[in-house]
This record gives sequence, structure tokens and C-alpha cells, in this order.
Amino acid sequence: MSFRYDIRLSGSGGQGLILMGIILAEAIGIYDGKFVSQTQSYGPEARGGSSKAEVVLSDTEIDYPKAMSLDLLLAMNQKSCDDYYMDLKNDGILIVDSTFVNQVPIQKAFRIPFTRIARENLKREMVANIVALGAIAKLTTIVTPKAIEAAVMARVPKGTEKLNRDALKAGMNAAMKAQKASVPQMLSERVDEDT
Amino acid sequence: MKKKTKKELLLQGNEAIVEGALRAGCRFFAGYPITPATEISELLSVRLPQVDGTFIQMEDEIASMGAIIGASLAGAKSMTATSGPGFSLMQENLGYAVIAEVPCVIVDAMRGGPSTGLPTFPSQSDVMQARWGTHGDHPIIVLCPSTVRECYDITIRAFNMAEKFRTPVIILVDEVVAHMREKISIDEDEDIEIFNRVKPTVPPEWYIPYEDTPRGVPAMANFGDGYRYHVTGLTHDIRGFPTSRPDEIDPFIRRLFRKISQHFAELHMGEFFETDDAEITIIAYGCVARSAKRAARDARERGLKVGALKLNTIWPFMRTPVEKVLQTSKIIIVPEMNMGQISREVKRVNKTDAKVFTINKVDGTIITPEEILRKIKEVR
Amino acid sequence: MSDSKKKKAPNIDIFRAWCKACGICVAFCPAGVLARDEGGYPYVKEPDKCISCGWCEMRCPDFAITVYNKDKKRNFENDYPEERQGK
Amino acid sequence: MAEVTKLIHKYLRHDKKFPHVWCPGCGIGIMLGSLIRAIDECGYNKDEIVLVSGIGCTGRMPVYVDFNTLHTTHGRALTFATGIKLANPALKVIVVMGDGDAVAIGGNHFIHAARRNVDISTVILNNSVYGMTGGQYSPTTPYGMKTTTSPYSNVEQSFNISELAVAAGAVFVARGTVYHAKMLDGLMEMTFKKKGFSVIEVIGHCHTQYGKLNRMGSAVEMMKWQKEHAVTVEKATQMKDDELKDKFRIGVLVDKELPVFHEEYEKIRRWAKEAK
Repeated sequence: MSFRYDIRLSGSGGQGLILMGIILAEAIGIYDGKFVSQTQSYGPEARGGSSKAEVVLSDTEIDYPKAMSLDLLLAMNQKSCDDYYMDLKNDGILIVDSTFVNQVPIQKAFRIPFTRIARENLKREMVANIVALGAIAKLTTIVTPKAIEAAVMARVPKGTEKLNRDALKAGMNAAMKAQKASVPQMLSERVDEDT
Repeated sequence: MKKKTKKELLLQGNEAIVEGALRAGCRFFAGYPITPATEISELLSVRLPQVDGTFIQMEDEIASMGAIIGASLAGAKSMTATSGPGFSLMQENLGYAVIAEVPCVIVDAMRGGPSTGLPTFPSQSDVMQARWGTHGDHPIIVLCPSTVRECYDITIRAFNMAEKFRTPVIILVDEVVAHMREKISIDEDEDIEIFNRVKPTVPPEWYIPYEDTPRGVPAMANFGDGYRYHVTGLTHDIRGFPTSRPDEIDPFIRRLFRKISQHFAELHMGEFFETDDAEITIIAYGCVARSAKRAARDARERGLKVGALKLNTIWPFMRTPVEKVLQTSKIIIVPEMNMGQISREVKRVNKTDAKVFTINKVDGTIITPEEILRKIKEVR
Repeated sequence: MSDSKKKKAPNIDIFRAWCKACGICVAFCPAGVLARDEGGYPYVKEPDKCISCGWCEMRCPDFAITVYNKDKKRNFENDYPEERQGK
Repeated sequence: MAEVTKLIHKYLRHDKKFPHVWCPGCGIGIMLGSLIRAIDECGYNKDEIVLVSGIGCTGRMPVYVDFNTLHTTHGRALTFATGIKLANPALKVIVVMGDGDAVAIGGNHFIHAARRNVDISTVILNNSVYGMTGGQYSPTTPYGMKTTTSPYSNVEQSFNISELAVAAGAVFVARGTVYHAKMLDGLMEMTFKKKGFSVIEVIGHCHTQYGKLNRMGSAVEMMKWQKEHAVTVEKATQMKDDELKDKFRIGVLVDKELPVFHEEYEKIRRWAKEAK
């Protein structure tokens, strides 16, 4: 049986979730060389209201491209946390932006104030999504820090490279401080059951 | 430093269609903005002028379809992209492209309908519009990708078929495939077959623009090549002039059908997934084909002999492959995001004892593997 | 007419196969050369009156009438005042 | 054969069935003669001309002439022509349409082709009615006239095609009549020579439908009407408004310069390559 990892990045429109999805997929697919498929909720929702992007990664070709039961859920606002935590697997990881998410339904969630970090430390609230990407790279083993940095640099506008690199670092640092939780097996450590 | 020709890219389905079109030699695009096909316009407005092609945003889809036919007659490989409502507007001129035998490619990124319907949600409800949308008897080629890679490959194939058979070719994508991003590698040096229309080699005075040939496809001169001929939407004789003679009309219409029907084997594209021993086979296309494959995998894990047949060619209907699974499987399930457009065809060609079940979803969401599994358990 | 020598009547050919007998050539002939027969078709009634203006030829919707005058290159501008396009 | 007819025969497709399809006395034939003479005068090569038409009486014109000819769908001729011109700017694209074709079903395409300034010469035969389908009222049928679908009277206001073309931004707009055939030759020639979206409105007549229903007489009578109601642009400037009330102007109405689409697009190609 092949390995499959389902991620949903959720929040409200304008938080940059779709871009996050693209960067994460690019990091995993192009820079880390795995199979990846990225989908999103589209249309009016992208301009206000709730928004989500999904990334599925695998070591083999991906059949169903949308997230099924989640290995990782990022909730950037309270509503998306409430809406989607039920889709999380038992050993799935929940990461919330504690700037906006006050009630967390499960104990072992990572609470990191991405938006506050972006606003206060980096003076640019818009990079909260990049801060969150940094945290994901640190808290999971699905993407290497090197790949995520390369993918961020390739996608962000010229002239904002330093800001975004700082944002990634800030996210990683914040993740280090966040409480440790169970992390799924690393891809590289997996025993291929098919062989 | 030697330039690397092989690129690994994370592309949307729509973006892969653009890459495929450019690779196939598309040099003219006319379109009108509509979700979820807009990315194709946007990207081609960047890319086409770089390769001396032309991008134009017309006043509506009727005009877009007219412009690509005109451009094709003047020698350019041309394309337009739209969604349901715009596709409806194109139908009149689509028929023109069929009868005047003008190669061109139309992408329809399907959305829920009727009318404005569900602009940003997936659907597969234009299957019959693609087949019978334009009036009159006509054959049509309709292709349907289900992965980003297939978006690229099928677009190239669509242009090849259009040029080879002198006919419009429709690519049906659904919102999921159009907007989904996946990794694909594109190698500029890769040896991909690109077909260019066959031009006449006879002197202009010998040229018969709509001559019957064994292949059924006459040679096509471009405007300006020195072969002056008449192109019309009226039923015409072999010289292209309007005719109302029954003895000229009949062979002409039959040739239009024959040029497609005698090449079914070449036109049919699809994939059998573990169907050899399957007791249950899921027949699906577009994004649902992926759910089908997943469901088949999951079912096999549970010890059920389930296979899947993916249709990449929607029209002409893949009768032979479908008949093959009808013979080997006792149960056929056809999940579609419409009220049953392809399942009707499957039932139509079913001459066996196999039972055909459908899953019809029209709520703007994709059919999930679980839903297919549930149906398998229900009908088994 | 600048031509003071003995005038040679121009040839007027009417191509009956294409003529639909609409009567335009007859009606607008400024010199009264043409007339209509019983079936409405034009014929050259007074060939000597022809001034080679060519208006019948210009206005024939069916390209069915021809005025041919070997002696003179036709110049529309000076042909016939009434027909001079309101200038 | 005299020069005029000989010249026309040089451009006809003699393997087509003549006499042509139009009613006896129809102005479209006169317009076709004018069009051929103007093309000849411009010195175009037959191979470089693409003659595009829509549907209707006028739509039947291209089949008779030996150019690259294209008979498109109703009202859409300009869209096909746009594709042809942009795919191969070396071609000389001429579009012939009727009034219903150009400003009813094709009205949107007409104003946008004008706005875009695509290099197309457009010839519109205005006979105030849908002739081929049997005399229904068109957007140019004058108020108060009878047609088969306005049997009591037409209560709609009509389009002035030339003024519409001017408003939409056409760089050259002229109007002529089939009665003034010689003048039409000249106007047609100017229309073809103009770079950009040029329009010539040709006032024709449909005695078979429109003329009959409105008791306007034969083709001859209707051409006399044209003669009596047409006033040249030059003459019109010296006339008072009430003298011009039931008259229409013929001649060149607008002649201006604007950048042409396919030449502007060359700039885009340059910028696109620089940005690559």
C-alpha cells in the first residue's frame, strides 16, 4: 500500500491560503520530488468568506486528488477550525492560528499566533501564511525546510524575499517553542508494504 | 551553459492545456472571460505574443468561435476556451466548423447548469451539449482529461486530431481538473508527434477542396496560398459551392461521418484499471475517474474484485472498450456529476446480462471514493 | 461630343441568357437608345443616338449588357450632365 | 466586349450558375459590379483578397467571384474576418453584409470590430428589409413602413448605419447608392484603400418585398427615389435643415487616422518577447 498524506489549509479569504497551498505543493512536488496534487475552493470565496486549499502528497501517483481524512489541518480562523476538525484522522495534526482561534477542540493541537507574529515581529500581517508554512515545515516531516524556502522564494514578489525568508524563520522558531505532539512517521522511514 | 530542456512544473489543469496547445503549434486564441476557463485566456495572453502568435479577447463567445474559424482558414492552429454558457453561444459556429471542415480546438471547462448555474463548482453536465449542442446531424470528437498530465497530452492530441481529420475537437474539463495543480515534467526536446494539416500538392486549377478521399479527409489549402476556393456553411458539393442536389448532399454528409467513424481505433483513448478479473467495473471520466480508481483500489483491499475503465475519449463513444467490460463484469457502475449522460450510452450498448447502475451527483461537489464504495456494497 | 468626324455607332450587345428584363438599362439610358420588347427585354432601338456613356453597362445588375466603341475611350466624367453624380 | 464587362468577367467564377440568384433589378448585382471594378482599380491580386459574407441576399455574393471566399453564419462575418486578418495580415479582407446581418444579429460584432480598428473593409448593402426570408422589418426599416412582420406599420425607430459606424469609431465611413454607380466605384475604392476598419453603406432597394408592400414601385422607381433623395456631402453643407429633412447624404462622411489593431499587436509581441 502506498503512502498518502492529506493536508487542508483553511481560514478566511485574503489570508493567502491558496498561495500557501501552491507553495507547499511546489515544495513537496518539485523540490522534494514527491507526487503531489493541490486543489482549492474557488470563486467568490477566494475574495472574502471562508477559503481552503488542499494538498495531497504520495510516493506514487495520486488517484483521488482531494483531501479525504486529514493528516494535517491548518485552521487560520475559528470557523474553519470548527468546520473541519471532524475530518482529522486520530493521529492527525491540527495547527491553529491562535490569534483568531480561541477554542481548540482537541488537546494535542499546536497553537501558534501566526498573524500576531507577522503583525508584531515582521510588521506585515500579510506574511502570516508564510509564517505558518515555516511552522508546518518544522512540525511535520512532509516537507524539508530547504524545499519550502526554495518554493517560497520562487513564488513571492521580487523585493520581498528578505521579508518572506524572515517570516519562514519566525514560523520555524515559533514551532520549536510550541508543545510537541505526535508526528506521523517520516516518509523516508516507511516500510514499503507492497514489496 | 546548456539550457535544460526538461522542466518539472507544478501546473494547473488549465495551465497544462496552454502548454499543450503551444506545444501542438497553437498560434491563435480568441476568447471571452468565463469561470472556470479564464486562466487559459490569461496565460495565453502572456505566451502567444512571445511566439508570434495572436491572442484576442472578443466581444462574446460567438465572436470567439468565429474568429478561431477564420484564423484556421488563414492557416493558424487556433483555439478558444469557455464554460457552459459560453459553450452554448459557440454552438452555431461550431456547426459551421463541422460542415466547412475547419480544424480548431474548443475547451469547455464544465460547470453546473442550466444557465449561469454553478460558476465555480465542478460538474460534468456538458457531455451531451458537446455531442448534440449544434444543430443538424454531425460527428464530433470530444476528449476529457482527468489529470494535469492528461490536460497537456490530450490538448496536443486534440490539435493533432483537428488537423488530421479537419474537424473541431472539444476538450471537456471539469472545474476540479481545470484548477487542480499537479507536478508534470515537460521536455521541450521530447519527440512528440505533431500533425499539421495536409495541404494540396496539385496545381490550383486541379484543386477540389471537398473531394472525397479514401481517408475521407480532403487536403486543405489556406487562404492566401493561391488556391482560391469557396467556403460555406451551406451544404456544398465537392468544389465547395452550395448544392441542393440529393445525390451530392447524401455522400457529403456521409463522408463527414465516415471520416470519423473509420478511425475509431485511433480516436479512442482510455485506461483499463484492473478490469481483467473484475466482477464490478466502474466506468468514469474526468475527475470522477480518479475517485473510481481510488474506490477500486480500496475495494480490492477489502477483497472485492473491482476494476475501473477510464474514458479519455467521450465522443465518439468508446463502444468497444465498454462492451469489453460489459462482457467480463456482472455489474457496471457509472458515476457521473450529471443526471446520467454517459450511463445512457453504456445502457444503450449493453447487450449482455450485466447490470448497469449509476451514481448521479449534481450538487456541485465531486463524487468521492466513499460514495462509489457505498454503491458497490449496495449493489453487490 | 468632341468627335466631329462621321460618328460610328457603338456596338451594344445584350446578353439575353443573363438578362432578367428588369428594365434598368432602358429606364436610365440618357439618350433613349434602348427600349423594351413585349417580354420586357431590352433591345437597341435607336443605335445612332448612343453616346457611349456606358451607364446601361454600369447599372446592369446582371452584367448582361455591353457597350463597345472602338473609336473612343470612354470618359464617364464628361458623359452626360444629368448623370454626373450631383457634383 | 467592352472594358467594363470584360473586366467584370475576369473576376467571375464562370463555373457558377449565371444569371445569379438575385431578383431582376436587385441592386446587389450593381454593387457587385462596383466592388469588382474597385478591386481591379486598387490593383489587388486575386489570391490576396478574402471576401467574407454573412447570411441573406448579400451573403450570396462571394460565391460568384474568384477570390478566397467565405460565406459564414448570419451576422458573424466580421468575427471570421477578424480571425483571418489577424492570422494573416497580408490578406486583404473585405466583408459584405446586409443591413439585418450587419446591425441586427451582427450589431455587437460590428461596433466592436469598429472600436478595435481591425483592418477590414466592410460593405453593407442597406435595403431596409430582410429580403431573403420574405420582407420582414429590419433595424433599418424606417418608422411607419410596412413589412411582412409590421403589417400595420413599423413603430420602431431605425438605425442609421453610417452614423452608427462613426460613433463606434470606424476610421472611414462612406455612403453611396446603387443608382450612383460610378460614384460608388470611387467610394468603394477609397474604402478598400483605407487602412483600418472602413465602412461603406450602400443604399440599395428591395422592390420585390419592401417596395411592393409600401407601393414604391419597380426597381427603376426605387432607384429614382435614390436619385431624388440622395444629396452629396458637399451639397448638403449648403442646404438648410428643412431642405435636408427627407434626404440622406452620400459621399465620404468620416476619414480619420487611428492605430490599426494588427500593427498595435506587433508592439505587444515585442513587449512580450522583452519580458520573456
